[in-house]
Amino acid sequence: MFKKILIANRGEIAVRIIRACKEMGIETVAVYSDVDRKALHVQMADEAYLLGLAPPLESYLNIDKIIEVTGKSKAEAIHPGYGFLAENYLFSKRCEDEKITFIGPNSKALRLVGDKLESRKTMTQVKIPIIPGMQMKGGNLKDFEEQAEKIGYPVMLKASAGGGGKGMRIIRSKEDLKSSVEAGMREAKSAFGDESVYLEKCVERPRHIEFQVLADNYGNAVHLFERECSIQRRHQKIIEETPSTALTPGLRAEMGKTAVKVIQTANYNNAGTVEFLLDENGKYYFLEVNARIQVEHPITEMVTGVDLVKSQIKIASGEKLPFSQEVLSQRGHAIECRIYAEDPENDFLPSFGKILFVNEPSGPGIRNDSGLYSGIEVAMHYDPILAKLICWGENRESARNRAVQALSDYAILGIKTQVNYLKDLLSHPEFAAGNTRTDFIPKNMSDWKEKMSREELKETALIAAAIQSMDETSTKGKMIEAAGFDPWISLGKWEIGA
Amino acid sequence: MFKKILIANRGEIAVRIIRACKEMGIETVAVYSDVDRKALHVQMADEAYLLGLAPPLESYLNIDKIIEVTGKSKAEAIHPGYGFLAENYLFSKRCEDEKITFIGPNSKALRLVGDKLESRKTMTQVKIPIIPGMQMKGGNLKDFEEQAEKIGYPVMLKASAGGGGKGMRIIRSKEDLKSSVEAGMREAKSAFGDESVYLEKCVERPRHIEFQVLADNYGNAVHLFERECSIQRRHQKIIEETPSTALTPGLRAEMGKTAVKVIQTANYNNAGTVEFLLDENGKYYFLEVNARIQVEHPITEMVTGVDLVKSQIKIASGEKLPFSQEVLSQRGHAIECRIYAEDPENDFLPSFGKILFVNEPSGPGIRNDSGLYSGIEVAMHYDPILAKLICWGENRESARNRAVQALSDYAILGIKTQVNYLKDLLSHPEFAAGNTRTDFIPKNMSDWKEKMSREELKETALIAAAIQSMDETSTKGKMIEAAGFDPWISLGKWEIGA
Amino acid sequence: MEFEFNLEDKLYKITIEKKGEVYFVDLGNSKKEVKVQTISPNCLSLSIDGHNQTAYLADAENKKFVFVQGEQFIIQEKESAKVRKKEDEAGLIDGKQLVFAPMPGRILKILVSEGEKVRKKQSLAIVEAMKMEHEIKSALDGIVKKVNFKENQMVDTEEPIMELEQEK
Amino acid sequence: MEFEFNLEDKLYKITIEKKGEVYFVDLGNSKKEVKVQTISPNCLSLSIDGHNQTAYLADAENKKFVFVQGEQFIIQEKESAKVRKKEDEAGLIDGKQLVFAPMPGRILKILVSEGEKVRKKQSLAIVEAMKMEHEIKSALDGIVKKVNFKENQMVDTEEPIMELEQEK
Repeated sequence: MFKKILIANRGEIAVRIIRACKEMGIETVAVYSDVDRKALHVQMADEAYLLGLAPPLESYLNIDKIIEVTGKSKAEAIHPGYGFLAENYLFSKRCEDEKITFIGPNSKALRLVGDKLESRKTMTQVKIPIIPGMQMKGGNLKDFEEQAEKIGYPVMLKASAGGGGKGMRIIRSKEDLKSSVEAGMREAKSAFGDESVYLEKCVERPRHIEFQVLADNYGNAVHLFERECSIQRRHQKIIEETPSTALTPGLRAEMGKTAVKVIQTANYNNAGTVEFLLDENGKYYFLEVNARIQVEHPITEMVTGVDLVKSQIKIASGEKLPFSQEVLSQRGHAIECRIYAEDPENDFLPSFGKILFVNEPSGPGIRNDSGLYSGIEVAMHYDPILAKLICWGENRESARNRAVQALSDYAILGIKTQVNYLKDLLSHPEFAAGNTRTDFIPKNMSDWKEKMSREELKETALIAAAIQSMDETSTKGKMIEAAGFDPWISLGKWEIGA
Repeated sequence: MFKKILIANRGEIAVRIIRACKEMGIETVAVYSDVDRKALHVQMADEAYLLGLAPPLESYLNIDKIIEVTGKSKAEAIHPGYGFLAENYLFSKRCEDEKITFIGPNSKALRLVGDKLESRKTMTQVKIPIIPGMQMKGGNLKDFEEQAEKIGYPVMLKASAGGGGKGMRIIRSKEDLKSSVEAGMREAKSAFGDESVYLEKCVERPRHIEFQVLADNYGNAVHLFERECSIQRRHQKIIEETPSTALTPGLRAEMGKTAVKVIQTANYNNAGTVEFLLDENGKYYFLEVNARIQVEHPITEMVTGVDLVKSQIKIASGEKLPFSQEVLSQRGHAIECRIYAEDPENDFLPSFGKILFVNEPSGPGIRNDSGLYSGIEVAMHYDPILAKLICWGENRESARNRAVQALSDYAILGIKTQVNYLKDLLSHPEFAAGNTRTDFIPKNMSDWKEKMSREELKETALIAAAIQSMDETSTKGKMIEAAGFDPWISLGKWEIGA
Repeated sequence: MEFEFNLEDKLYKITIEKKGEVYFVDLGNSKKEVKVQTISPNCLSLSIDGHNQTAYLADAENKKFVFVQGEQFIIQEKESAKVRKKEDEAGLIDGKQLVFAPMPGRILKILVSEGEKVRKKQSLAIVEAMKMEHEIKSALDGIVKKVNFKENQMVDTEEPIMELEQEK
Repeated sequence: MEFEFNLEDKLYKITIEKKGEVYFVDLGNSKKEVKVQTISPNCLSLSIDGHNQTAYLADAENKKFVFVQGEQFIIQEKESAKVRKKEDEAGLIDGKQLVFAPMPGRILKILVSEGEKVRKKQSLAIVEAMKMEHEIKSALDGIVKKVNFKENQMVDTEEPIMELEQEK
């Protein structure tokens, strides 16, 4: 097993990986950009190194610098987390050349599955069902226009190199094509350092179903069942759950087998996710392989009892899979809510700045993966994800109710978040009924504004504010920004004549 | 299902019960003594009523007052938690008379199992193995002396009415008998309002193994496997785990069957625990039934996936058991550490006062049941239990390592706790090897003092203190007690001339 | 004691009197009896007419952030409540349109230059924050009167990126 | 800057110099280079010779509570470090023995009275805290000179419950 691992990431996932390492007795090395000096992952690691300025290309995407720091810190392996360099085969290749273990798939498999177009080709050869669309990346605009016509609008624009909705857009008419393609390419470039994009037939009202897979370095592979990620805003997942309300045991088994076949066809190792679209007729299409630990991995951990990050590390260190498919099972139901620094009342525009105070929910069946603390600054340079609230329950209903309660306790003061939006979404009768398709949000939440209950909560808020102001004026001194959490100001009673 | 439940308890268990109710859509009523005005359970409940002064007899043991408040608040049921009135059959009888649902066993069963002596008789009749000892409570001292001689020293003194080590003592010689019996009676009186005690043969070097049982109101009963609670200080459990390293599948099944038989023999309903002693030869003896939700219930919840508190409420409301024995199974391993306000460096004397700051651990597989927050006062009138740290892992080793890590993050400043003692205990090779018997602590921890690592931690502490003092003097004002957490002092920068 | 708070562009008058433990709060349309436990400077445990509520609070400049049951409210004292110059339905201020960034960020592209004619829905600029791009489109047919920023400059939501004039 | 701290009855001299971001700390027996991020008034993130450590701190009167990796340390500034009158091996102070409560609590029983002879190991009083009873036994054969408390009174660990005198 490794003695020391470098985590080439930030935020909640870096924190989660560091925790796993500590429990395994592995030393950890954190890296950070200058705006992340006070980030939680930096505090928690045994060592931490500054990479550079905030822009990703100068820090978390800076391969040379990261390799240099790995050498300096004598780390034997690198865990890339998700996003940033996680699915960059050039980086994993570089690690291989430098004799550093990349905790993820081998660079050949990574290159194949990372190239959405290549993998589409390969998979058709072994009869994996795929969505009709371009077999190669688009060149000039004319090229895209022709292809779009051929496939027929609406079409889906996708980044060949990446996932997570980056660069992704539905294009409904020729007029939108130019700006969409250009913006998509820019987003793809800044997110993955590769601007290639392509078009696919847009499957209407699908469910997004993905299967978690683990494969060791000896050809053994198992799936850990599905995650349904149909609740998306602008192709960005915001709520995930498992099991899916749409799968019968039969369909689950069949899709699971297909997922394992995809992985083995690609000679893929370590943890991966095979994404499918499930259409209204129960027909499923292979979409792509996400060659990384995913944001939503905790819901799988909670229902299967398998620690995916520890499994990644063990597999990377050469261990065999400790279990076979038969012993794996799902218990209960888990739901993840992604908490973003966004303003749901203002078209979900990103919100950043200082978090004055945080109260994170806790209790039985509640897991909260976050990198937050009172006083932390949310930087504008990175993904707006702040935390992940994962709730487990004996069944879907109890998990859902638990999540609603937990969100009610999730206070993040100072910036805007979509906590109350998530709360209303989970409480929506259509969600409660399990009618979750990728059009859920346009269909059920487009007219969203705060519930009626709000009026009464408003009153409570006003009362609280007034009473606190009253008490403040009756004691000396006035509350200041980030009461009690501004590091540069010591707290104190103002003694007269002191 | 109930619309409103009153929780006749305090601290972490009251908080845990309130959480369960909220998730079930049930309104909650808290009760509190005057020193608990700011307790977490009071904040979390929908309504809260003052019972009286701090001494239990005037508040949490005050039956009339609690019944009165139940009526006033229109609560339909009372959850007694553990301790206080939980196993007082007079209280449950009173509830029955007042047409209030007591969330626990019926008063007849409660009376039987609550009377350790009666239940010993009953169980012998159905051939449940019991420990040789008195068949009736002791009267005068002479009586005890004779019985002790007859059983043969060492003998175990036990409160007939209670559990949790209250009133319990090993008596090794005639000399100690008088003071032990007297103290035991006083403790029993103040803990359970009943001073009867009795003597039993003291089984040497046993393991303490208990089985969790659920029984509905229709005669259906299942067990949820064992908990091993052998790690005890002065008969007080401090670390519990499940599964036990001592049980073979065969023995587990046999003891489980016996546990269910005990419950059915007593016509017992709702949640209960059947305690056994397992001696060095693998022979087991029935000890007693704990007729309440137990402190250590979370470890069972984590390995079985069953929410015991919600099950209690459902059973009390008349629902049938939703599962049969066959579908229940254990997954992974869970360990609970009880965090007490005690000073391990000073003979574990209780420590109380204001908690200046708390940092509670969190992360995958970590559950922390507590009623703590920064600034809370720990009162001397109640049990010194502050919190329960429960860690789940894929196996015993990963649960143990997780617990050690979590304890390292469990900062409770201002009072003494045994966090570092627990950490060392979990790290002890004998514990790691699973050699856990009730003599573990005298045998392995009696010479406990902080590890060698301490010197280096001392340095870190001194450096931190010095640097903070330096920064304080360089900013105006001085830190005051409970920096940032004394409610009566507002935080502020001292503005010159303000 | 009296307070005037601004919450979501509405003004609220609140009068409080404290008698012993109890705060008597008059919200105009309703009166409440409130008991309070101050748990920390950021947490009040309120009992409003006997019903418990926990509120989390934090202060910034002249704002109070208050969180109750999953929802955050931003409350300002009256005098400090800021108002932006009134716009008409078309979003015009005396025939001119000020183009603001939807959120603070970096200006990725300025797609028009001063004097240029623009059509409604034409892209004017692209602002980036948190790796997401936001295209700013023209709400009218008109002329670019003034461009206040260059590409790669940072912009907030208070300063207009450019000014358009409606075609006569 | 220099500090004198008292930790577990040991005195520590600590000298700190701050140059830019770095604190140079001299502990007498060892020198350290320390970088610090102040996360909150109760949390410092330290990098000591490149190795990260998180310390939680809180102040009370003249004490600092510091928590590092599962262990709490109570640090006092020298001048404020309190010393109780020196006892000899037998725990006697000029032939007298002061009997202290082991912890603050309520005196349940006083089992002896002034002038009474007591034997070594004889129970003198019972103190209760948190529902646990603690019997206080005599450490010597002697005579009860003075009893300072009555039953049911509260007692702390600073005031002696009674005074014993050793038998001549």
